[in-house]
Amino acid sequence: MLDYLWIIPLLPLLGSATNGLLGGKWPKNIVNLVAVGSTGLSFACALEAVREFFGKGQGLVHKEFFDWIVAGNFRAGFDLQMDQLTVVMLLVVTGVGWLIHIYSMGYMAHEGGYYRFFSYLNLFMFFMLILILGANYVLLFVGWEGVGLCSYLLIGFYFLRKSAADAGKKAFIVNRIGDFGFMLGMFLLFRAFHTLDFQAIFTSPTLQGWPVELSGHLGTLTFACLLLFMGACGKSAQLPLYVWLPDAMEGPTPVSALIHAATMVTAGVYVVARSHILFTHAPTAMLVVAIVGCATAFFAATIGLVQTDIKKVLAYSTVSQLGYMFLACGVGAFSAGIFHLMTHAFFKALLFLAAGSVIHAMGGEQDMRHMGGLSKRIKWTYRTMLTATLAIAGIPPLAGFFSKDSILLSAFQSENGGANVGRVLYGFGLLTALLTAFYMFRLIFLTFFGEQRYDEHHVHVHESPWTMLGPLVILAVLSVIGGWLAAPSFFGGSDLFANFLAPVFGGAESAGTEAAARALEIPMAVVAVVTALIGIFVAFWLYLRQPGKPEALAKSMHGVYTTLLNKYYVDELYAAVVVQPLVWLSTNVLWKVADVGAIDGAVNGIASGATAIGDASRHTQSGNTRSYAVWVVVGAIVVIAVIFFWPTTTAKPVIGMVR
Amino acid sequence: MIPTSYYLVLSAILFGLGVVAFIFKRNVITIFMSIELMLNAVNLAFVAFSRALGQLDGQVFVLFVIVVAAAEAAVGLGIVILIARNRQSLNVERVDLLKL
Amino acid sequence: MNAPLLVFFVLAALAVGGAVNLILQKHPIHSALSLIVVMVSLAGLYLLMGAEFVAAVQIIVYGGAIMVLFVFVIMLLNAGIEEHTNFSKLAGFAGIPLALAVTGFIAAAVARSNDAVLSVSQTGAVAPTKELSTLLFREFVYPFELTSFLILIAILGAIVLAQREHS
Amino acid sequence: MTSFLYANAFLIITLVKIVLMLVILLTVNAYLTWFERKLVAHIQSRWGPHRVGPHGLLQPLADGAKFLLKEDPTPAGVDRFVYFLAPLLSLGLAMTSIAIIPFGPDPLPWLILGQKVYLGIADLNIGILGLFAITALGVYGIALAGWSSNSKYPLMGGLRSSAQMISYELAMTMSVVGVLLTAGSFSLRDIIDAQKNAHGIFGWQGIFSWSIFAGPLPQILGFFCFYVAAIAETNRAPFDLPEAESELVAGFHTEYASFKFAMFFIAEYTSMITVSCLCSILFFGGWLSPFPPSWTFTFYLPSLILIPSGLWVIWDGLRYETIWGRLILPGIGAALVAIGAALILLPALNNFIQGPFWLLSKIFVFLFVYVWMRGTLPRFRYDQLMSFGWKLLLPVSLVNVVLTAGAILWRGY
Repeated sequence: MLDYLWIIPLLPLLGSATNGLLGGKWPKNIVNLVAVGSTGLSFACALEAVREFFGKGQGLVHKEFFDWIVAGNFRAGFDLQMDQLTVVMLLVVTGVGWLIHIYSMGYMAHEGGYYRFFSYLNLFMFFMLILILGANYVLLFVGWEGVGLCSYLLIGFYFLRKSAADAGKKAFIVNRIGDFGFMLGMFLLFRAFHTLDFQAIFTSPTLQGWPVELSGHLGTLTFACLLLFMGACGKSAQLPLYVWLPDAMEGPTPVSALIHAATMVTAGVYVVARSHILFTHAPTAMLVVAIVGCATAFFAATIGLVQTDIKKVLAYSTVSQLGYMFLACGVGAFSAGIFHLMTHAFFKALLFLAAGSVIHAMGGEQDMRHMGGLSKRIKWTYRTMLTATLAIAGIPPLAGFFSKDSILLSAFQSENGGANVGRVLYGFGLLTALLTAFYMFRLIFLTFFGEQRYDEHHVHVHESPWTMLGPLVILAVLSVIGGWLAAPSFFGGSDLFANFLAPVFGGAESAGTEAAARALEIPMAVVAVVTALIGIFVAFWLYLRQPGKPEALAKSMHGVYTTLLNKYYVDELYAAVVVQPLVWLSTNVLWKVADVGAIDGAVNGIASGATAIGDASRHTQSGNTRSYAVWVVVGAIVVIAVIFFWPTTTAKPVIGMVR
Repeated sequence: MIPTSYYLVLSAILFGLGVVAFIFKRNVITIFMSIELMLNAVNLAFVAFSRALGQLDGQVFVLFVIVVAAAEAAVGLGIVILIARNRQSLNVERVDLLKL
Repeated sequence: MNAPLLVFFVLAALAVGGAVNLILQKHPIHSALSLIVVMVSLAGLYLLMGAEFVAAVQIIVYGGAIMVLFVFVIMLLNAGIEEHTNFSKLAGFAGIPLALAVTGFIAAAVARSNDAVLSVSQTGAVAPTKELSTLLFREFVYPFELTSFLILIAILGAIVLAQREHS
Repeated sequence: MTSFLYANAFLIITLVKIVLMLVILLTVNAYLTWFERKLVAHIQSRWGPHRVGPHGLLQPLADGAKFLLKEDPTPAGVDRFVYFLAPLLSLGLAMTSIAIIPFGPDPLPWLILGQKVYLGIADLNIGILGLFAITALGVYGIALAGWSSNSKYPLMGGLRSSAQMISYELAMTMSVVGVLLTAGSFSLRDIIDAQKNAHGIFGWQGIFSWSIFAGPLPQILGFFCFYVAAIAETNRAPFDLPEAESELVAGFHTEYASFKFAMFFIAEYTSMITVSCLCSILFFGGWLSPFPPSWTFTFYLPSLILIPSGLWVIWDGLRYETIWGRLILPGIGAALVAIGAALILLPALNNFIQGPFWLLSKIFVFLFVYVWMRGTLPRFRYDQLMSFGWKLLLPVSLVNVVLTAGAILWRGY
């Protein structure tokens, strides 16, 4: 299978093509068969590949399939590679992706554009696989852009709804900004290393030659990493480019689950982890990453406190969890970051799917204030969602606990930029954990407990079909046991995950000394758990004990509340600072001057010029054969003159030619 | 005996006359004939050279030219008949449209 | 002034006269006849140069087939005196100078080239037809076959062109 | 004077030959018409001309006189130049074509102006091609005549004839190729010589070595095609559509009178003779005797024919009803007998006469066939003519070429 890695991405592409081109005519079950079948097959292939990968022992598998771009000393081949990091991503993407496909069969059953949806979804799978399998930045960028495109298509899936279309555009444009930085980063790297292959760069003597210093060798690496990170911010919705993700919830819920929680948004984390060597050479960049991640985590969490739309809450929580991941990467705990990425993929996907199931049950209602008391009505959804919530809140022994715990640990220990920085980061991380626990349980309580705040006659709640519940259950199981892979020693495990990823991250891990870690682990864990419990309790107290309280609170500190409710007015800020000037510029300069004046002018000028020439030369084509004859003769004379009287000393005229 | 240049000059003259006819005649058929005249002039030059150089290739070429001329005449006169049928005129100056 | 030279000049005069006449005559038939004169006198010149086979072919094909075809078409279409339209100003002005230019160029080229070949006098030695055919069917066999295809195509083309479409 | 003669002997002799040939040809033509009328008459069980002179022997002279003396109107609206050119063209070309035919193998037994004198005016070594070239031009005479007469029947005739000639010329030329391949030369002499020692059937000499019977492939097909095509070329029955009186009054020469008409007439008969010559030369061994050379007694055949016929003429003349007949006919008979006797007495002359004798007799046979056909066969319809020429003759002649070439390769000639 390893020799045929290309099959894994190819299958979804075929599925997408088939559905996109022919699916329109087909009945749903065939479309399902194609979509789910292709994804499942590629999942199977991925499993097989992973098996072989283990079979042949540790180490990197690098396959060159064909040259894609070759120019001078630049080569961007269609090369796929596979190492432990890839394995993790591969399994997450294909596995979770497959589950979500199955889920979609049920969820989208009553939607229009069925085949379109699955075609996009498969296409997304294809690009995502390219992204994680690609062995050089260029191929990775292809996948990167592709997933961007698919996310645009899927957010705007209900393109008849203006809000959806706008959200799609917003996502795309914001991503473009990030991609811009990413491209600059690539160029810089190419200029520095004359190649864009991962291995070539990471093992290049130049890089080894450069010492690890604050500026990252005259800033080259720093800038490169920051630019790459800019792209990551765009893709992974970090400050200040996170604004698109909440709006992206306009898309169908499975999309939110797959793209905007489990896979695509984690691409940024993947890139940072993939190029960890560069980052470790540029501590400043690392620091930036850590700070940005931490800030984002906290920031998004605060916003999440007051959101009432169930999906919006999840969206902000996603942003803040991504922040966690970047925090991990920033403090050099790449394995922890990736681990959190995986567990997060499990429980966040689960959360979204469950939320989707809730919405499905409520017949499209998304506002938590119009729910409540659903726990009796939709038991399975409730159970699975509760599991996921516990997981994200970081209650042992569920997945979230371990990942978050290790992140906080490494944050606490990180020496980068002085110990205090680490402490501060840790503090904010902890606070975020508290908030997370709070708003997640707020969601649970509002949705499933308390008296039902919806009208029985309009909405008749019903449990979702098993095609939807099956994935929920599986994901629930995963988010329970998923964490044990990285169970710390005091839990009887020995951080298998970190060891597994060790070949990749190798020395990059700067997470303190084992001894210190050992010493710290237990207190850290206890603190984290306690925080989480506090958060849960507060939520319980506010929303079950005294339902009136939140409004009162909102009243009492109105300013804060509204600020949070309006997401710190960030969108408005952007609108004022960026959008308006741009609009003005494009209207008054680009359109009225550049486009109308220069471009249209040039085009019309060319056209009219051609017309004029034709007008002038038209008279030679009188249609009169005798005039043509004259022209023929003129031509003949020219030829004769050239042949006979060409000023060359060598060939003698006529006879010389006859000989 | 006769120098080759005589033949060449003669063929040049004939060719020139052919050109004149080619330009000045109005009748399609006559223009056709003037083309044949030019071909003949060329043939003369060919034969003259082949004799002068003691190689027969020139005469072979002449044969080819004649064959091509025959083919050309067959098709060309077919076209002429068509023109006459559709335009009721053999004057090239009246045949100045690409379509009927 | 030996005999062959005399013959040459007579035939040349005939040829040129015929060509001029072709231009001067108003009726296509007369032009055709004068062209036949040119061809026959050219055939005579070929004989003078000892290219007997070419001479014979010249008369048989040009005189006996192509020109007959011309005459036949002229008779068939009952072409009359050519009308003296003058729509093409260009031809009116540029015609003569151009023709002179062509002739002049070629003649000048002939005169300018001081090549020995030009002064080689044309002996009446007969070109053996056998060698000619050998050349034709050995070295030039592919062109020969090509011409056969050409003729086939020409025949088809002529038929397609000239047949009245049955409606 | 004599020195001048000797200096330009060739020119002079050729001129003399030409004049002689013209005279002979005209006479022969004249009597050919007489012969034709007689023969056709007998075929149609009539008497034919018998008023002017005994057995109408002077009829040709009368006709000639009539042609010369008749009024010669030029119709209105004819293209004068072409109208006059046409008959000249046809006659001239027809006459010219005879010039290429050699009538005998050996020069005259005695030198003239120190030159060997052969029978036959010009002996081109592309003889047959030259002949074809001339006959190819022959079409103009008729076509132009038809066109210039500015009248519809002649125009039709001219169109028909030009179409017909183009079509059949092809077949004629192709049908000869077989013989040319066998002989490996264009020269008529070479062609005849090639037939002399070609191994015929059973290796027999004489008639069996003629190329119609012998050679790599007996040219029977070729001969058939050639003869038919040749008849069509000469616009003779059954291919005489250009002058089909039942359809086109008189075809291309409707508007011609008196001597111009005579020119066409003579041209036609001359080309008949040419064709007969060609047939006998190409396919029937030209001047070769049908008997093996070893049979020397056949040398006396001319005399054996001349003397009895002369005697018969005398006997017949003595019982002729008119006095002129009783005077003239015996005279002719006596002349014939005298010639026969002379041949017996002068062996050199006799040897010399062999070739011409055989050639002329063959020509006579073919002329007879010409007339015979005209007397018996009905005329073709025009479409029949065309389809016959294109769909039968041409393919057959091509097949003949291919077969001959194959036979040459196979039998290694």
